[in-house]
Amino acid sequence: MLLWILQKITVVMAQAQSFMPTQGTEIAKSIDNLYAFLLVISLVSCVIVIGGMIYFAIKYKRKSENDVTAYITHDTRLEILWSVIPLILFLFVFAWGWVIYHDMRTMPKDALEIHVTGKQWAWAVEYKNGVRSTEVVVPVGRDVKIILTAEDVLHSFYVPSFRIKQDAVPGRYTAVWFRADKLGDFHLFCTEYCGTQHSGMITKLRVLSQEDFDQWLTTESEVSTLPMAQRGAKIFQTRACASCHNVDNPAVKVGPSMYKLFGAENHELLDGSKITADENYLRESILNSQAKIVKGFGPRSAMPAFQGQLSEVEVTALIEYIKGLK
Amino acid sequence: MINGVPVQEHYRDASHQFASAKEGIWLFMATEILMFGGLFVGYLIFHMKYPQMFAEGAQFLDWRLGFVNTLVLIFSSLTMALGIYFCQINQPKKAVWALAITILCGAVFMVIKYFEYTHKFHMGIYPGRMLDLEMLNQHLSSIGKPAIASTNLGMYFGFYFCMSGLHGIHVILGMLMISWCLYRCMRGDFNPNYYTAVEGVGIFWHIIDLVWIFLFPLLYLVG
Amino acid sequence: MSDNHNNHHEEHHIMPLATYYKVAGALFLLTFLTVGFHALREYMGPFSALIAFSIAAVKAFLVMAWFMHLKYDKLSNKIIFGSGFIFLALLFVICIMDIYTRLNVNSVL
Amino acid sequence: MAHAAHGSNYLNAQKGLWSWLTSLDHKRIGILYFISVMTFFLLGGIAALLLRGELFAYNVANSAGEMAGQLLPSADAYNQILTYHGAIMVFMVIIPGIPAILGNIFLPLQIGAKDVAFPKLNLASWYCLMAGATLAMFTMFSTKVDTGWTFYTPYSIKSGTAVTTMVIAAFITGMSSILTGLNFIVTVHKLRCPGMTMWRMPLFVWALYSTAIIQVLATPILAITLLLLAMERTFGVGIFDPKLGGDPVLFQHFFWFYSHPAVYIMILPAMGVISELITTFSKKTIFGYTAIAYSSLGIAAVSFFVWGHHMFVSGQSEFAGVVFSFLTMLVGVPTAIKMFNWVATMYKGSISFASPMLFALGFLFLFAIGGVTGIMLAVIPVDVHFHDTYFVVAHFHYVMVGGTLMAIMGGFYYWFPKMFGKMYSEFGARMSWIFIFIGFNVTFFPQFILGAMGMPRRYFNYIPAYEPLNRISTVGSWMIAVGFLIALYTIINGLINGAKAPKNPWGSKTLEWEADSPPSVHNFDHEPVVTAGPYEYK
Ligand code: HEA
Ligand code: HEA
Ligand code: HEC
Ligand code: CUA
Ligand SMILES: [Cu+2]
Repeated sequence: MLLWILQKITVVMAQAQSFMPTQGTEIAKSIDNLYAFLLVISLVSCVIVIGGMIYFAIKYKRKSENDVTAYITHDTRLEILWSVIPLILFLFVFAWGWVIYHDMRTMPKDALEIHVTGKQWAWAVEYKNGVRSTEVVVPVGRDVKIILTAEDVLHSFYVPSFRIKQDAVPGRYTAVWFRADKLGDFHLFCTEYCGTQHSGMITKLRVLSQEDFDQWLTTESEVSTLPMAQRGAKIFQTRACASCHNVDNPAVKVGPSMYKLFGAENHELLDGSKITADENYLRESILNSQAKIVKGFGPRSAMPAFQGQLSEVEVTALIEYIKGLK
Repeated sequence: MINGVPVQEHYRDASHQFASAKEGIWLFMATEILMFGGLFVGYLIFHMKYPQMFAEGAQFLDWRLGFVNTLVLIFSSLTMALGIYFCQINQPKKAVWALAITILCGAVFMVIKYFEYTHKFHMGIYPGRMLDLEMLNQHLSSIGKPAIASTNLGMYFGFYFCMSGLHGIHVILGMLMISWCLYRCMRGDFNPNYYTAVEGVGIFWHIIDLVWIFLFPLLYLVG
Repeated sequence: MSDNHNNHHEEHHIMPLATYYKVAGALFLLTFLTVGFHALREYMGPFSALIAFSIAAVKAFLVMAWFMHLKYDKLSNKIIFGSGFIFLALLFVICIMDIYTRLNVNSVL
Repeated sequence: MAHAAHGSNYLNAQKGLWSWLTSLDHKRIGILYFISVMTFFLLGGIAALLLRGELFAYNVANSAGEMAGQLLPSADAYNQILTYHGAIMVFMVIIPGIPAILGNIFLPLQIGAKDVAFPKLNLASWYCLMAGATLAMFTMFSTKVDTGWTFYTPYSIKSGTAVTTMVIAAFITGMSSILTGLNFIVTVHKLRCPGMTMWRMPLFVWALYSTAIIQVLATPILAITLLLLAMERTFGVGIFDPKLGGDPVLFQHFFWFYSHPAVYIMILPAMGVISELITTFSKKTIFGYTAIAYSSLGIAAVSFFVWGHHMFVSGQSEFAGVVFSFLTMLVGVPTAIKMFNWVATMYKGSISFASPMLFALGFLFLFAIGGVTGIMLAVIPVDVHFHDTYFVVAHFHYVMVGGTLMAIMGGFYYWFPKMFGKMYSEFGARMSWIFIFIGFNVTFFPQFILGAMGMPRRYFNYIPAYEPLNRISTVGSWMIAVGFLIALYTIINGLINGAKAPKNPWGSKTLEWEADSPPSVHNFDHEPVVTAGPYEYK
């Protein structure tokens, strides 16, 4: 019997590890151990309850309509037993969970801080030196602290392989930390429902070696020295314009395509008027999208207003880029 | 009919029916308390968070009007209780008078509320986002007071209008129900053994009073 | 039946008229008191709110006990009505507990 | 009462649609609820099939860069159907489900009463449900709603859809729930027949009583929360809107203050049904009557203290999280007590495998799994991984469908002869059980694994790695649908062609079986007098 249980336990442990995603951090391992323990006690209690039920159901199957049954009303010892044992188990897993949770929530002191902002429907990642990105890139083996907030609605920052998750709440900051153990790319999901493209709000968390990371950071910060249109292209990616606008074909994504937009005459708006898509129009469309809404969209533009979000230089670079989409 | 009480079939006798009805009424009152209470909880939490803003908001409420309204409601509570009392001692005529005065008090309360509301609208004070801060500041400077410092004054008035609005709706509902009691009283439905409706509506009316007793210091006097 | 013995006396308790007037008088008085203290709020500082709400609580008690006849009502009805307040307090206490124990992002616990 | 002519019963005492729509008879109102709730269930179920159909495969962007679905035209359509599925199932199916249908009909019968305390309120509460449902359905034909059933702010404030209408609809169905609860509490307190002491009440009545307490004390907070949300949308009050200085986490506190107790509104009556079924079909007195009765009250009380376990990663404080995790552990204990007592009841019984019992056994099986996964979710670091993934979806379907819905079906087959005076085809009932039970596991067990793998919920589209398990799950949902189709057929066929039911086909001991099948308008010819507990199988 004991052997059988032990065997079961190992099987469950192995199973648990194989269904959970790769363990990208130390914490992930300790959580998985707790999870495996929970699986085991759950399995045992289910075996007792369900097994007992099946056993009794077969053993005491009705033989005839006039079967005589035992008259047992209660047994206080049993009642106490099956209240106290689960209670002890529950309190035990609670305490174990508390210990791990304490580690998860104790922010490391000299962590690399990265600001991540959720907005419909992309993550905006910003490093201390001003580099912006749509992916989270971190060095391996180093404490990283993500400072989260959101621009519009709730989002949630979830990296399954690291077993971390934290809501990004507009109007305040929340934080998570982790120390990646493994190199590679990991999925980063948004797990708080945030509207149409909630399921598209997926990006990568890339773990690089320290050298690669440093190099990445420098190359990214050199973007500012690129030619204008190329810089615009970069911004178009990092500010997630690309999540709503196509650039190489005229199909509508969430918003209208930018392809061959510049210079279009008789560009029709929602109110029926026609304009020419010149620099000033583009500028207004980007900074205050509500002002002029393209025909077929609205009545409210789904596009966030970028007034105050983009610097003058960035807007100009974007326009320069859009101009070149022919 | 047993002793002038229309006892429904599933009840044993009149007092059985009365006790059941009474319990139902109290359960309903507990839900009323919880519902209003949710607003109070929100109010207290944000009052702790933005004491300054709440103080700024409260200055626009005229405590004298609130005070008068408190007196009106307390008086109406008294007349309501008397209405029940007169039913109990089988004096329906007096009960009708008491109920009528109660309705009148409710009406006075609502009229005062109406003036309070319109006065606020006049200054540009609306709930929440609709609050017109510019207009309000203009008004303030015209009477030589400093402009509003908080940016989310709308929240205070959101609470103000939600709480007093929900309360006002209850007052109107209460008045309608008292009118119904009054009509039945005039018709001679009630007697010392049977006045469940008046009793129930009475408790409802006192709940309204109860809520106002807390609303008055909360909204008008927190400055 | 559970409540077989509900005596008539309890069900249709009739209070003397004078009690109503006394209670109403007390309520009016307390209202004036509230306003009176409000006028003195400069001197009382933080206590003024406390006083205002204590007075309100007393008034509420008066209304509940006498106007709503709760004083003479069954225990079960008192419990029912009271539970409304208790669960409200629960909501309040736990929300406040959360809000005031939120740590700032730089906390190392 | 003599005026009930021979053969006259509550079904045929009066005729015509109007006599039904104005009936104050608790049994007729129960039937009204039955028809409407089952209709809503079909709607919600069809929505579920659409969701599962969409998730059958992941989508790839087409050449134009658009992301059209496999089945549904757009992500928006998916989100809307998801919202209707959740809102319909929760507010209109499973919360009114057992109390308003089975409870309405059998609570008075089981305590030997002629009716519920307030028949008019009872009818009013049905009209409230219908009004709320109509309003909710109405939004389907206007701008639809896409917030998910939880209406989290600020999304629900910003969403350009008919959230306000939907919220008011939920408010009205909430009133219906309050009225039912209020009615039941007074009925249990005041209308028990002579000899029926509290400790002789059937456990189903105890369960409904505990449920009613939650309904009365929790629903008002939902009401005010929804009203505030409506105000937020119309006036921008700012209480829940961070842009105006409000606190979206506070909304979640308010919402779950109701919605966690609400999950026990869903399960407690189901547990009551299971207590009835297990004793009847084991032909044996219940093991631990008092323990089960007290645990119902215990669950009702503790359920108010645990709501924050839905908010472990929401940005509530760590301290609050730990407190809630601790309290949540406590609520598992009374549930465990019930489970063990049921199994112990079967010991040395005479166990019949009639279809109601199959559903009861199915309940024990599925609810045990749903419950233990609930405990896993209550452990904070584990929940951090599982929160808002399919693990949670699997958990709550195991408890709501595997638990409550199984009990509804079981209870329905059990009481069908009493409700309609007819027998249904046992074969059909068993077939429906087989399909529902197996289909259910095929649908939702893979979702535990999907959750462990990290698939977030409310996802219109997913990464390729999740596809195989999603396929299995979708196929399972078709099996459930077949099961319910069979059940539907069995019920309708039983209504039309069923043999006449005897007074007490299962040999039960509770009071309702002493009334005729179907009962007369006044339930009992003579007021029953009770001298012993409810399950005296000696
Ligand atoms: C019928 C409804 C129902 C019921 C009864 C339960 C019961 C429980 N639920 Fe569940 N739950 C939901 C419906 C329900 N839940 C819903 C709808 C959601 C999601 C809402 C949403 O976000 O949309 C949810 C979500 C949910 C979460 C949040 C997950 C998340 O979003 O991150 C948590 C976390 O603690 C939780 C916990 C529990 C617990 C501890 C129980 C306990 O009561 C279970 C107790 C039962 C047992 C423990 C089993 C029987 C006992 C034994 C077999 C004995 C031995 C057992 C052991 C030793 C382990 N539930
Ligand atoms: C009582 C509650 C209840 C019930 C019974 C169900 C029943 C089902 N649910 Fe649901 N579900 C919820 C409550 C419930 N659900 C809630 C609260 C959510 C969360 C919503 C949110 O996130 O906001 C959810 C979410 C949810 C999701 C997650 C979606 C997502 O997060 O993206 C999924 C996916 O698989 C799902 C599937 C199913 C299925 C397959 C069934 C099946 O069991 C249904 C079986 C029933 C039928 C199939 C109907 C009977 C059919 C017929 C008789 C024949 C049909 C006829 C034709 C086809 C013409 N549900
Ligand atoms: C949430 C989705 C979304 C994002 C992100 C977004 N847009 Fe838009 N955009 C739209 C929609 C929808 C419209 C059409 C409605 C309108 O005119 O406002 C639009 C319109 C436009 C137009 C006018 C197009 C025309 O045909 O006249 C321009 C230019 C534009 N966007 C540029 C940008 C740039 C640059 C960014 C990033 C900095 C961006 N958009 C980010 C959704 C988005
Ligand atoms: Cu962002 Cu979901
Ligand atoms: Cu819960």
